[in-house]
Amino acid sequence: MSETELDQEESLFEAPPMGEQERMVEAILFASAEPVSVADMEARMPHGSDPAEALVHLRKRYEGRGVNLVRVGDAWAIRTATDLGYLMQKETVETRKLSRAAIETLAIIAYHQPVTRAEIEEIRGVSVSRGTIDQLIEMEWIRFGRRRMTPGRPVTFVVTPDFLDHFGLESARDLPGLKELRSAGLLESRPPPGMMPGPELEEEDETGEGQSELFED
Amino acid sequence: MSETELDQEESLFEAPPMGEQERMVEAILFASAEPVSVADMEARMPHGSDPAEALVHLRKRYEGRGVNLVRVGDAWAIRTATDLGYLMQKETVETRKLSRAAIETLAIIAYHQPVTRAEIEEIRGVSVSRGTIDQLIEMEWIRFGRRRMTPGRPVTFVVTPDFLDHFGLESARDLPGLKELRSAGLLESRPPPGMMPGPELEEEDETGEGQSELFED
Amino acid sequence: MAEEQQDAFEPDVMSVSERMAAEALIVDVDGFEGPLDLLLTLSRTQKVDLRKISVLQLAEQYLQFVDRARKLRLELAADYLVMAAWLAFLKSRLLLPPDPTEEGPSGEELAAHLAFQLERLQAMRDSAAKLMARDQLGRDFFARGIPEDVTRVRRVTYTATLLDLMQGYARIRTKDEFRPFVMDREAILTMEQALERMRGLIGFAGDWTDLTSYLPEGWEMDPKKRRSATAASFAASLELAKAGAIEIRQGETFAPIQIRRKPE
Repeated sequence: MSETELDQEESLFEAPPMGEQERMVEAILFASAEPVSVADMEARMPHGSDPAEALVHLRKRYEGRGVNLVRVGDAWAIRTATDLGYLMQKETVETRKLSRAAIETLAIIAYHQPVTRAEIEEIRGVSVSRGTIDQLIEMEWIRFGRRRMTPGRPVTFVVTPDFLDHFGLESARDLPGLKELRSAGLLESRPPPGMMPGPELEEEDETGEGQSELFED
Repeated sequence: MSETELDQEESLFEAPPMGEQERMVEAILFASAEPVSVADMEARMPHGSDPAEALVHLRKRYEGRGVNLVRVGDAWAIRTATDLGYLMQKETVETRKLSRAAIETLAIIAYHQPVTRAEIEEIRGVSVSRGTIDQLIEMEWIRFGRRRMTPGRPVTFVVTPDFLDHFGLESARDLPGLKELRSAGLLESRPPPGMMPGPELEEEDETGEGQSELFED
Repeated sequence: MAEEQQDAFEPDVMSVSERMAAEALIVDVDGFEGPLDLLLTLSRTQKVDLRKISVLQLAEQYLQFVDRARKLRLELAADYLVMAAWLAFLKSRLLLPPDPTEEGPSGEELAAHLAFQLERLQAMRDSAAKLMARDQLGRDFFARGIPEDVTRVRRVTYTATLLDLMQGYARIRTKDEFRPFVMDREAILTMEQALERMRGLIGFAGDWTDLTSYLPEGWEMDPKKRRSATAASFAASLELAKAGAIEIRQGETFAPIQIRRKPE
């Protein structure tokens, strides 16, 4: 179309008032399945419309509202205000009992902290799956402690304040010892002949430092 | 929940200011292509929120704009203003062309609901093909209502919120000309005097309570 | 339409428009949705309020139509004929004075109901048209084009009690196959142990010495122990080399690995 023709058309069809154009842009952006470019809007709106200007007004109108006008590449779209994203989620909470493997691992960490994965495996007598450790970390019941100053510098695990909170303990030291477990009937049988394994015996020194580590950071 | 409990909870959790609630309702409605019920909004908003009130404010805000807040049954939706439909040719969805029989059946269900198949046939004077009912159910414009408590316990049909949404009706009470039809007695199901040709009427008149039933469940 | 069938109409004196209307009805017979639809169409020719319609006249028109249609050997569905029979009955009732001994509804009652049925059908057709003329979703007004669906987040929280924890610990500690974990190291030399051992010994090894000579006494006899001790000692020697305490060399592939204290 030549320029003179355009001019003629413009004089023939007067562009709608800006307020109307704003309404149009609003409706187009709302109903479109994709962000819409200014050129696209212009093609759809009555001749002589200025969607770019209408967008400026509309954008201002949506400032601070529940939805905002956002630019996506060279196109525009209406989107939920970022601070309200949580409304688009429906959370269902399901409570499940911790698996036996996880409880045992957790218990070992609580009684022996700081403890390496290899040590946990040694105590449990079976390997500890990564998932179990990850799950406990995700629950924020355990976290990484200091690395052992031994070859390979293995990471250690310690329990967290969240853990103490959940189990109603002031500190991991409040966990009942083996003797108490036994007298409470939780530890039925005989002590293994010859020796009494447990944190008291072999990690006496480390336990002290482990406990303090809990509250250092 | 008892009232005292509610009061207690309300004092525990302060509801967000109304302006914020309006933003939330705005975001929720913009995000959904389907109407959202007030109960659904309430469940998603912070405790103590009053979406019904926020809706009143929001509806006013969108008056005369390119998109409007519309009521669909007991739910709400944002829809483009009807005068701007011409801008949305790209978004127009070709609905399956309905046969005359389907359109008439739909109208009869809407105006006479809950209505049994026998009643539809009595009004149209011909049997209703299964395909017609199936098509309307598939389009989710009609659904099964309660069974009639009459011999044979026939199923009834009622229109759905989708139907209201599609035709821009707040409720089935807003069907065009409903009042006139009722006052002219044309929505009554008059039993034929003695023998009449055509499908036999087997049910009692329940039309009166019919329209209200739509909002019960 | 065949010539001879057309002849059937010839004896009747009909205006052109009447004949066209009649033909239209006959041609469209399959287009009618049943007798009631046909009656409604016929009643329109009376151009009066459906409530004031002359049912008698309507019945006559219907019967004429059916008659003509049959003359044309047009197959008429049974319900058209049932309606014809009923209308004939209605006609007789309307024409004859009411018989007080006869049971059942009067002709007027039957006629009124037919008028009601026609009016109701017409009303539903008008309503259907009004409904379809409304602004429709997806045609005249539109829903959100980019809906942001509500994502359902299922959060699983795990829980355990202190009792679970203690029972778990007790369970491990009282396992039948339980052996204290220090004793577990019977056939295993840990790297820490090897390291400790080598740290003590390395001071005395000024010259190149086979790594195998660092294995603890007795460990080289048992294959299981030898494997563990060799691996541990090798790892420990790497650790020591890294720390700059020793040097390592190997003459060729598979040749003995030798270490010595790093000269100061």
